[in-house]
Amino acid sequence: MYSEKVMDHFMNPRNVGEIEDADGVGQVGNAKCGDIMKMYLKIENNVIVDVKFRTFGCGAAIATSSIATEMIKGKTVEEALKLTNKSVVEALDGLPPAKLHCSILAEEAVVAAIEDYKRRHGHEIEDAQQCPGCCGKCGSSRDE
Amino acid sequence: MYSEKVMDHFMNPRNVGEIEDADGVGQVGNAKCGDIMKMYLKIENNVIVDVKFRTFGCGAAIATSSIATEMIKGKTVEEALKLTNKSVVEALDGLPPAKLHCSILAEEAVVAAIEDYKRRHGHEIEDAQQCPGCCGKCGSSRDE
Amino acid sequence: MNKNIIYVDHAATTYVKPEVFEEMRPYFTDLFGNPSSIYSLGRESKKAIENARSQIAYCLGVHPTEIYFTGSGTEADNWAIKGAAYANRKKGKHLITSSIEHHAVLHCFQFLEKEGFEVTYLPVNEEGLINPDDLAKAIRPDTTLISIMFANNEIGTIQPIKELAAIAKEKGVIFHTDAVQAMGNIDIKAKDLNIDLLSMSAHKFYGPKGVGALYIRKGVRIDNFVHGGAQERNKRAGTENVAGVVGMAAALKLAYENLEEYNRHLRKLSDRFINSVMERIPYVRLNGNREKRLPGNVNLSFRFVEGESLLLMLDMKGIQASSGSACTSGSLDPSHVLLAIGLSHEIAHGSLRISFGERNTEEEVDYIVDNLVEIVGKLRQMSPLYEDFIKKGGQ
Amino acid sequence: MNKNIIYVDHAATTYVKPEVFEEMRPYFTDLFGNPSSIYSLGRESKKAIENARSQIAYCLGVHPTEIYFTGSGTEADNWAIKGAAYANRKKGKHLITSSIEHHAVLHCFQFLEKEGFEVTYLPVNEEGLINPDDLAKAIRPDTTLISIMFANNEIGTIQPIKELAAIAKEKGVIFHTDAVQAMGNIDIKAKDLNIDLLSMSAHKFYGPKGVGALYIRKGVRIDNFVHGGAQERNKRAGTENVAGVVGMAAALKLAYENLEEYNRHLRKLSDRFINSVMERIPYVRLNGNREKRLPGNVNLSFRFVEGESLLLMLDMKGIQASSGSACTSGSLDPSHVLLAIGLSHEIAHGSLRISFGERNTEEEVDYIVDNLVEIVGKLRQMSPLYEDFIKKGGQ
Ligand SMILES: Cc1ncc(COP(=O)(O)O)c(C=O)c1O
Ligand SMILES: Cc1ncc(COP(=O)(O)O)c(C=O)c1O
Repeated sequence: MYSEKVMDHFMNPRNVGEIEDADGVGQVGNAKCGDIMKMYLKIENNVIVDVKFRTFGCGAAIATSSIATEMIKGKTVEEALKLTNKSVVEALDGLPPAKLHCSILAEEAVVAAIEDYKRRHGHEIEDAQQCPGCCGKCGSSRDE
Repeated sequence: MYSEKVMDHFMNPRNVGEIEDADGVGQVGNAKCGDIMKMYLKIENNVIVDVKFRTFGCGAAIATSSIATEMIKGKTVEEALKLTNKSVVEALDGLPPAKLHCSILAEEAVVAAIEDYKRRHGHEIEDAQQCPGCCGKCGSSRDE
Repeated sequence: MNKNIIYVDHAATTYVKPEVFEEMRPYFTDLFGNPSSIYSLGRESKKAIENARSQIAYCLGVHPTEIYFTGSGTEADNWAIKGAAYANRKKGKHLITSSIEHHAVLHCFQFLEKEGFEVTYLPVNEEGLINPDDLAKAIRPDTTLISIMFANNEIGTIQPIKELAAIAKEKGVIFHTDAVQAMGNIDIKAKDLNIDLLSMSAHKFYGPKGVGALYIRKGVRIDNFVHGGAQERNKRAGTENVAGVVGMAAALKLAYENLEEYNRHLRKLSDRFINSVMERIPYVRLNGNREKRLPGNVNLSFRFVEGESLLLMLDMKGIQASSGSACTSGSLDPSHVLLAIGLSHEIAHGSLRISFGERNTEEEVDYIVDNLVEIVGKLRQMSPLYEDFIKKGGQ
Repeated sequence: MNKNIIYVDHAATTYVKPEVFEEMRPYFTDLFGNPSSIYSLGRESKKAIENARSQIAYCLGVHPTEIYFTGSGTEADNWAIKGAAYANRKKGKHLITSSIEHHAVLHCFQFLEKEGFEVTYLPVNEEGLINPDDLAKAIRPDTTLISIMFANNEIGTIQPIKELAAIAKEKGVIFHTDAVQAMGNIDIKAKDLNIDLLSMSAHKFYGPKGVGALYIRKGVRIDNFVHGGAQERNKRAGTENVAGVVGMAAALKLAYENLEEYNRHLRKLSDRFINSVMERIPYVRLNGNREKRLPGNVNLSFRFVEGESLLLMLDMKGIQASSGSACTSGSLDPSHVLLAIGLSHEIAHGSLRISFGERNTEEEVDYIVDNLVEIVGKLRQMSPLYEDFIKKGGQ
């Protein structure tokens, strides 16, 4: 079901935890949908010098969080904002169709954390897309 | 499907053929239904001294014809008329439900041949039940 | 040979080929996971099913996502016909089929008639062939589905499916074909033939019983038939018969690999059989078309003889054949197919279907013919119809 | 043990027991006749099927002519529900079921709602039990069918079927029970319990996948579901899955013979497991009723943890379990059963179902618990919900 890359990031997630004096914190998703990602950023001179996450969710959710943190660490804020769900999926060697929403969530978590950072630092923020709750589109039923 | 008795009478039918100078000949059933029984009787002093049959039909039809001829040979006409489909079935150690109509046909063939004998010899005949053609009740469809 | 069994009823069902069985075997006791389960054992079952799907799709020349597994050929037929009829009932309630379909198709249409649909049953000619013009004429603006079998199970006649499907396509009507008898005998490429829906059943091509498949061309509107779990991409519920599906794919793969050789083998046997019977037994008729027929199928009508007794006597000689269709036990209605091609009831009752398979030999053919000569002779001697015929001077 | 697989998902599916497989085996390659054929090979298949039917009927305490084979438990459910609803639609169009049925049942009712039927979904209490009074109150003059599962597949809760069926009988309403999970675990005597229709599926009691059965009490009005050939006394068309049916009967016979011992074994494992988890892991909830449950079923909710990641980590340790129901792949909707017993979405997402089987051991139980302790700990450390909980002082 999952690629080796996904399983590696799931079993050995990078950057788990929190940053006590974070410059930006973002949380997306909700427990109803079964996915919550929380991302902590430490930003110095517009560069993301540290990033941690906590995720409640499936294997793909944990793996996408983990790889997203790796992908934005050391990047400028602008570069981090360019992270797309597509690049997250590619970096993981693919995700099952039903799990693609997780990569979107990862992208959104990064955006949310950066927005928080900007808000705290007086920047203006554009409207961001966020998962508005369970639309039911991303998966279907459970059976055996 | 069929008892050993049925198979024996089917594979080695007794009294097959015709009697050239028969005293009574009866034919029942029709080709549409897939069963025709024709019975020839030689009757002397009210006793059935010889009987032959020809049958177009399934294994049960041939076996019931065969055993019916055995059961009435040597009997008086009155005794032969008492032959019931039930006794035919019993003598064959049973028939599958879908094949029970064959035993009725055998009973009817005997009756028809005796009626023919009576008619030729000026007896009066009562109304006899005869298979009026394919009622569709006796079997169902073919599938694989 | 004599006391051994000579099986010549491959149209009724086939054995599972040993190599097919070997592929199925691990999925009973060892690789038994539920394909819906996410752990390794489940994923292995899932992979087995998806491989099977790809294999079958490849044979049919379609995309794997267009193949759906079912519990039988009959279920595939039910799904295709009822599913398409209901899904498109707003568009119209007129359906078209033929008069020589298998009961798995015919009884669905009869059911739909009771539910308010209107059905046209196309006639066939004396060889069992449908005239494409008849189809074209039968199509109305409210026609939503046409279902015509690829090859007939009793008389083996192969329909001009390409032409028929082309007519359906032109008129924008969904075209289903019951290919249960054709699969494994004919190289069917469903996409090229413009077929929208196609049913198959594994046990007709040396796979296991109780597993079938429906090809649903992408974009065809069809309702679900078996509701429940999300299996088969939410279209056919029920825990998958993993071993069965694996067996079906393995069997079909083998069939496609050996199609030409298999056809040659069967054709040789049938030709030998037909020629020999025709030469040695009078008052026999070959039903169906001599050329456009399944290579292993021979359907003969022996006048003055009834089919079941013929079968039983053959059985006593170890020869296992069929009279038109497998279940004649208890049947007094002669085959609707034989009546549709114009046989009288009497003659239809005397029909015999021999369907050869890969293991049959020419010696077996000769053995069958020898016995047929004897048995038909014996039954005719016993037949009041033959008596009449001879007394009337044999016309 | 460590790197071996520990299979604890017997509610999803079971392996075929080797002795069951041995009984099935001849029917693939050797005794392959079509049961509808009249020659010896066909009659042997027929006999095998009828023996299987008698065996199953004997277990259920019913007459063999009341057992009909299907291609799955799902098909049996579809047939029972749609068949009874349609056959009695002149009498009324109101149906009753529960809110915790398997999708094989629920989706049939949802389909029927679209077709103009009205359905009452009975609630359950926090242990998943239906209140018989609720059923009595829900019955109306136009109610024609009640369908209540015998035992739940997720939380294992066993319903008071005897009471429920008695109410149905008193009101003259047909009573169906989906006994797919119960068969092989509970000694069900359908006649004594006044059950009219009962579904089962072989692969839940160590039989093969792709074969099920429906018990139809004599006299119950029910339409056909799969139309076609005259198999199953004209009620369920399609060439019979002979090997599958033989396997189902063999498996059920074994199950009934060992019912008590099997129950004792499973109960011992579940008790050990539940007690040990409760002792060692905080914030855990046992779902379902502690006593009225399938003996091998354990359903736990671990707060702050999501089910799929839990399963995957267990899988990496060789432990194959389920989260509520087998197919969580791609599912974002938490189980409707867990929601129906009042769990919040969040907690429902963190559920784990362990279902023990005959080969599981106490050592395995201990191994699973050890790993659960570790994995739940790890996932909680990763969970923002747990972070919140701790920051808020752990209330
Ligand atoms: C033409 C045709 N269609 C459908 C079927 C039904 O297939 P099954 O009995 O495997 O369901 C058969 C054979 O049984 C058949 O020959
Ligand atoms: C309670 C219940 N009903 C019905 C089914 C459906 O059975 P199958 O998938 O074998 O068709 C299952 C399991 O899958 C079940 O657990």
